[in-house]
Amino acid sequence: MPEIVFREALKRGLEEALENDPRVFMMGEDIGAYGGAYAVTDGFLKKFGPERIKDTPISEQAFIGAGIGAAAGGLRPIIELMSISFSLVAFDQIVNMASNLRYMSGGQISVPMVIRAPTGAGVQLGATHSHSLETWLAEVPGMKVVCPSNSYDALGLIRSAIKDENPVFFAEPALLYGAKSEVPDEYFEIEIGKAVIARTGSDITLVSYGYGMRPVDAAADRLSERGVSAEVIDLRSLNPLDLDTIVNSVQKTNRVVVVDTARRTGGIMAEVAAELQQRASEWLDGPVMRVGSIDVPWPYSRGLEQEVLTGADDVLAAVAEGYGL
Amino acid sequence: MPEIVFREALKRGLEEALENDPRVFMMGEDIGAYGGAYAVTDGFLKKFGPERIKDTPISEQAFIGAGIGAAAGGLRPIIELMSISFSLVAFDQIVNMASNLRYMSGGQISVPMVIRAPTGAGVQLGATHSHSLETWLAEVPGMKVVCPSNSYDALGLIRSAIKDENPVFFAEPALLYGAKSEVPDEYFEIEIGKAVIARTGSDITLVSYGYGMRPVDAAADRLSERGVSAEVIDLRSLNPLDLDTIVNSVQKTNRVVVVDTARRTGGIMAEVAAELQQRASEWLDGPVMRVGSIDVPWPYSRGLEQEVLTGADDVLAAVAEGYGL
Amino acid sequence: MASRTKPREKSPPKSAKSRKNGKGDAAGPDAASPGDSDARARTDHLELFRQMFLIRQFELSCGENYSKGFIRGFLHLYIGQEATGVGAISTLRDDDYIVSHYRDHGHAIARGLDINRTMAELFGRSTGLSKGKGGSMHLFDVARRFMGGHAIVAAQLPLAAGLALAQQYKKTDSITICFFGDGSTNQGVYHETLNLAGVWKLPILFFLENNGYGMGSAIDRVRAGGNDFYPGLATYGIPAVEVDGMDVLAVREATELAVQNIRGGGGPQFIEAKTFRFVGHSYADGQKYRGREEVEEWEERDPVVTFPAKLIKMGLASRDQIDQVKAEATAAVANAVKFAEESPDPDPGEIFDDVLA
Amino acid sequence: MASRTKPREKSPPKSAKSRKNGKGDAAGPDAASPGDSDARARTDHLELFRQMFLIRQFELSCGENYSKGFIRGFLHLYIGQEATGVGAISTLRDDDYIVSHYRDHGHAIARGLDINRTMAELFGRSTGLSKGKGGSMHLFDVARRFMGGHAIVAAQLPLAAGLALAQQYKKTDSITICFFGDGSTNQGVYHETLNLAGVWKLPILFFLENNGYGMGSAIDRVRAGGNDFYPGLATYGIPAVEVDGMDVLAVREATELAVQNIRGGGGPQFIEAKTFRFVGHSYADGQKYRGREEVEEWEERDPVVTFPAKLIKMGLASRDQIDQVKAEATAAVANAVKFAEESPDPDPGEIFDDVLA
Ligand SMILES: Cc1ncc(C[n+]2csc(CCOP(=O)(O)OP(=O)(O)O)c2C)c(N)n1
Ligand SMILES: Cc1ncc(C[n+]2csc(CCOP(=O)(O)OP(=O)(O)O)c2C)c(N)n1
Ligand SMILES: [Mg+2]
Ligand SMILES: [Mg+2]
Repeated sequence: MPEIVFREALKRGLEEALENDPRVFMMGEDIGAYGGAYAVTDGFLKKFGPERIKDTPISEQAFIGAGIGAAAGGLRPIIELMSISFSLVAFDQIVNMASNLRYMSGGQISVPMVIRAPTGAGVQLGATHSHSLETWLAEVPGMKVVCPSNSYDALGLIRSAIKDENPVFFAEPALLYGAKSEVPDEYFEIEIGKAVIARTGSDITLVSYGYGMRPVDAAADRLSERGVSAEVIDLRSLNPLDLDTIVNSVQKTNRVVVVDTARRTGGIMAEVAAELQQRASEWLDGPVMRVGSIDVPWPYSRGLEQEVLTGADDVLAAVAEGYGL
Repeated sequence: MPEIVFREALKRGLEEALENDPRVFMMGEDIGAYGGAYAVTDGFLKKFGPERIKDTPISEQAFIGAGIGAAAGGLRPIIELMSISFSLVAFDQIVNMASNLRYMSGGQISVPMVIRAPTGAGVQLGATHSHSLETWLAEVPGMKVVCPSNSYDALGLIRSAIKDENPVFFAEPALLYGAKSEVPDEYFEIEIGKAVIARTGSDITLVSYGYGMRPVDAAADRLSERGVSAEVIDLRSLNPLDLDTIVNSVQKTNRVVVVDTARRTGGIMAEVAAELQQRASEWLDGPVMRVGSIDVPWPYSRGLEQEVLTGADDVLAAVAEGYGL
Repeated sequence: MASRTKPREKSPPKSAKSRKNGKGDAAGPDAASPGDSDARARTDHLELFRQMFLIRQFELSCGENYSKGFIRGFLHLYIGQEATGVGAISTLRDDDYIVSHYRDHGHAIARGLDINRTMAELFGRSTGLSKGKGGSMHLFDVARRFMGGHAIVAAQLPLAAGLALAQQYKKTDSITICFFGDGSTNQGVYHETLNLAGVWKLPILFFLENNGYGMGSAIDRVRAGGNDFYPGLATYGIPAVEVDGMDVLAVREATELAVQNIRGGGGPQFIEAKTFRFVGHSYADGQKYRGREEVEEWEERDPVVTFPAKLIKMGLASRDQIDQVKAEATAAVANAVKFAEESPDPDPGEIFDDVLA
Repeated sequence: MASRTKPREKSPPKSAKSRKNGKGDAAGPDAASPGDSDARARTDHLELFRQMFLIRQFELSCGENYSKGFIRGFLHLYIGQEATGVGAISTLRDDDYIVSHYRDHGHAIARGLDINRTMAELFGRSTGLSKGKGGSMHLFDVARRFMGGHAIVAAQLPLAAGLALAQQYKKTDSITICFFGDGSTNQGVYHETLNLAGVWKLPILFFLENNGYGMGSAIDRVRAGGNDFYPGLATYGIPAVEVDGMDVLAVREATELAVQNIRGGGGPQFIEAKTFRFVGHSYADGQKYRGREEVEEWEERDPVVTFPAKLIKMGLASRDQIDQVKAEATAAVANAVKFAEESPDPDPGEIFDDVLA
């Protein structure tokens, strides 16, 4: 199968949608003339024109809110945030408007909008720019939240996200834009709300998503060197959350470690752990082990940041502590 | 002991601080001429004057940000938000500025600021106005988060919060402003970060905070009628989180149900559950049962809202399901 | 009552028309030319009155039913501001969007939303506009392009800009009108939205209902520019006019002109209507922040009283007609309350509906 | 280079002084009166040059060390804007606060922050200003009242207002200066803060460094008012002047006047310095959005080149003096890099420090 980088996969999905659906347009800071902070929309302005590739002022509240309105008015806006950290200045529009309109109107309003944003730490941007806010947004009813970890999922999920009748928050691990992986030429979509078993195994289940798949993969490799067979699950979708896939796996392995590169406290992995221990307690040989980055603001210095960031060693330590493997 | 309402307890604490510390001042919408949306600051403008009781424009970003600056500049601002839901328009200032400044400056900056806000659903304000955002804010390193459930704790915690050198988010359950309980005349403080055993018991531990103490108390009463002795823990502080108190209790009772009137998914009780099952698994006779409000935007209608809101019946159901009591 | 539509900076002085008419009105009945008073005008005028009176009756009834505990949560009444919403909305087409804030009953009724379903919504009943899920602050009727009812101050502005963007994108000539209060102009998102509308030349009418107070805060205590919004608008290149919000005809004319300019591709426009709420901010408000005299002064200009008096004086309506309108509106509101009372509460199972599509 | 401090709406025309001097400068050396050139002025001028040159060298070195991978994250250089920060900050007292954004190295150096510790911060070393925890966008030195380095666009404005509020509350006559870019004026919090400062008459100087672009967005593509910020300011009652940001003396004079007015209790003031960054927004920027000619045009006005030339021409400095300043600055920066390189990385244990007091 041909390999493409994550950025290209996204680009392909966005381009298709712009070509096939005249209701689709994009808004964001510097997505046009500049070509996008992470170059995902490079060339789009020339190809689709300024009506459909809209450079916005640095006004996240206004253009996210305008996306909500445009969606309610029959269009299918795709909004790019330069960083998920900047969603904080527009949290009210996302949490209170996009997600609540349908319910508050008794089902009268649909908001088929996609908000895309690079997420996560690891590139030394410091405390203000390194958030993984998908873990909060995943708790908001009325919105879907996805986060792909490879090019295949990125393409399959962006296609589904754009077709979805609901607001979809699409988190893109900033560290992965240049990562290559296989993507078939044939058309496919990925259903939002389904986790995937990235690697089958029998001894222990490792769960993560997004950039967290990196330390998990590395840990699984090292476990396999020791003869421990890890089943690896990539959530892909944080809301809806596919707990069934995890529970099924745990029924087989009787062991589980949930891993996030976001901070350990709270977030989606607290939810997964809390839910799993309730729903899968009879099959578990030990507690649901939880691994995440250290609970401090993100430091700039490379050494400190790498220390804070969840790594394969942290995963292995949890496997050992929880299950003696 | 004399009984006073929650609102009066807060008022007493604020008044003391304004009287004793010239660096203390207050800012917020309509805290002056109007007397405060929930009348906590009624009479303050007259007593302390407009320099210290500052009515602000409807500009949450600006006045919370100005609070941060004033704190960094040596004052001790107390900010009132009309509703915790409105913190969403200023989330960047709270999450990215107040909480990160100390770390990013390598310890050079302190932000001794208190943000007070009514929290929670239950008064039919609908989806935009019924958030319990303390559960998110509790995950942010660099800030403390407290939420009292009675007049005694309200007074003891507001005193400590104002003296704290860190930003403290002080969530006040909107449904409790008029609730009466005992408060001694003698001076006391409550250390932030300590849970309290609100009721001792031996058969099961029930954990909650804020308005969640109501259904928990009612459930404990009903359990006791059936001869089941519940130990009830009020977290009071969500960050720092006092897990030791819970673990100690669970070592005795071997059973635990964690309860929130915020939505069930995510939030602080997912954290408590995830952590407890890891730290107390050897003492637990079953899974950590978790109870919260239904995961939908808050509906307006009284019937629907009450149905969504966690009640004593939900707590009892969890006790029965998890431990057969 | 004098109509004072005065043109301001950057605003093309096309408001000459409304100024002229304003003067005509101010000069009293003898100045009215019989040529104006054709049958259509009579019906129009009576219809404007009908709407204003209906809103007033509706709001009074809401207050009553709030005291009784049938309506709960926050209740913000439109009493005193009727001429504003009615005058403005009367100029719109069916394909135009309306966006409002939490003080939305007046806008809803002026748009012709079913008052039975509106009242039922306030009662939290399943027959309500939003099946009881929205309440007073969150009224919606998408079929009538009434896009809410929004309770976070100024949060509705970018939504409105987005609806206008959709209209522009689809190359229609429909427009969006967005209502907000004076206090809202201190929210950052207000400025962000005005700028966006200015940059993209969106077909949107920003309609400021300046009732002088944001809750308990007199606007000049919390706004550096006090009551003068115009220099700020100039920076966004948005033409703006001021109009007497107690004069339904003046509001209608100013709005008509603005809407016409927008439909013609002129980009965003701004109207400030000077108005007043005769009651508290919400039902809980003790109004400690203002004196009774100020309220009484404004009450003398009550459009629900002065407008019918003027119509009668000018021979544009008979006292009987007015009385009949009043009787019908009163009955309609009573009926709406009955409808709401008799409607069932939502079924608990409905909790899970409408979260996702 | 002509100094173009022109008074604008609502701004008291006290800028006459700077306009006059501006003209003097524009007229060339023959217009300079020998009376100006006393020893203090010489030192002053040389000091201004020293700072500008030091910043330039520092920034060039940062670029180099970014390519080498010693500095990481986002790196926003101040190259081209040196006259602005240096001119403005030279007017301040030790007890005044300075608040900056992510393009903060120039402001930091102009304030006299230790360049060794500044460079060490960019290298992420434990000897850095923030012990390596802040990085390029988050420089702090509270002892010098340099209050950051803030990376969320416009988020620093209310912080600055709060510092000014503390100064006002304590009844000092110190002031706060807050730097920000043209693109930042589209953030809601900018407007909220200007209004707050206007209502409360805070002792704050809003200093706009208008370099014509917010990242890749030319200001007139994203701002309805284009390059004209003044009508918007009038609404907040904040006096404002425009100054040539490439002319360090003009900037200094305009700032001096504004600071004086603020200290005198005049409330907030606003300065717009027209300037330009000669390099990309950040180190990653390919500058596809603008032509090379535009950059070259501005480069002709490079203050680091034109200012020393002028000093020499006017007899205010000798070529030797200039060369010596250059040599010293170059050595100082080399030394700072050496200091940073040789400094230890933070100990992993430090991760847990500085979260809470
Ligand atoms: C962001 C936010 N802050 C505060 C409030 C509380 N609040 C509701 S209405 C209001 C006053 C708004 O005044 P104005 O915009 O003048 O409208 P009016 O009520 O006068 O019609 C306030 C402060 C809110 N709903 N949202
Ligand atoms: C809220 C927010 N949105 C977007 C960004 C990304 N960003 C950083 S700097 C910048 C451009 C700012 O331009 P301007 O204010 O003119 O300052 P300049 O960089 O020109 O000095 C942008 C869009 C950010 N840091 N914060
Ligand atoms: Mg108002
Ligand atoms: Mg700029």
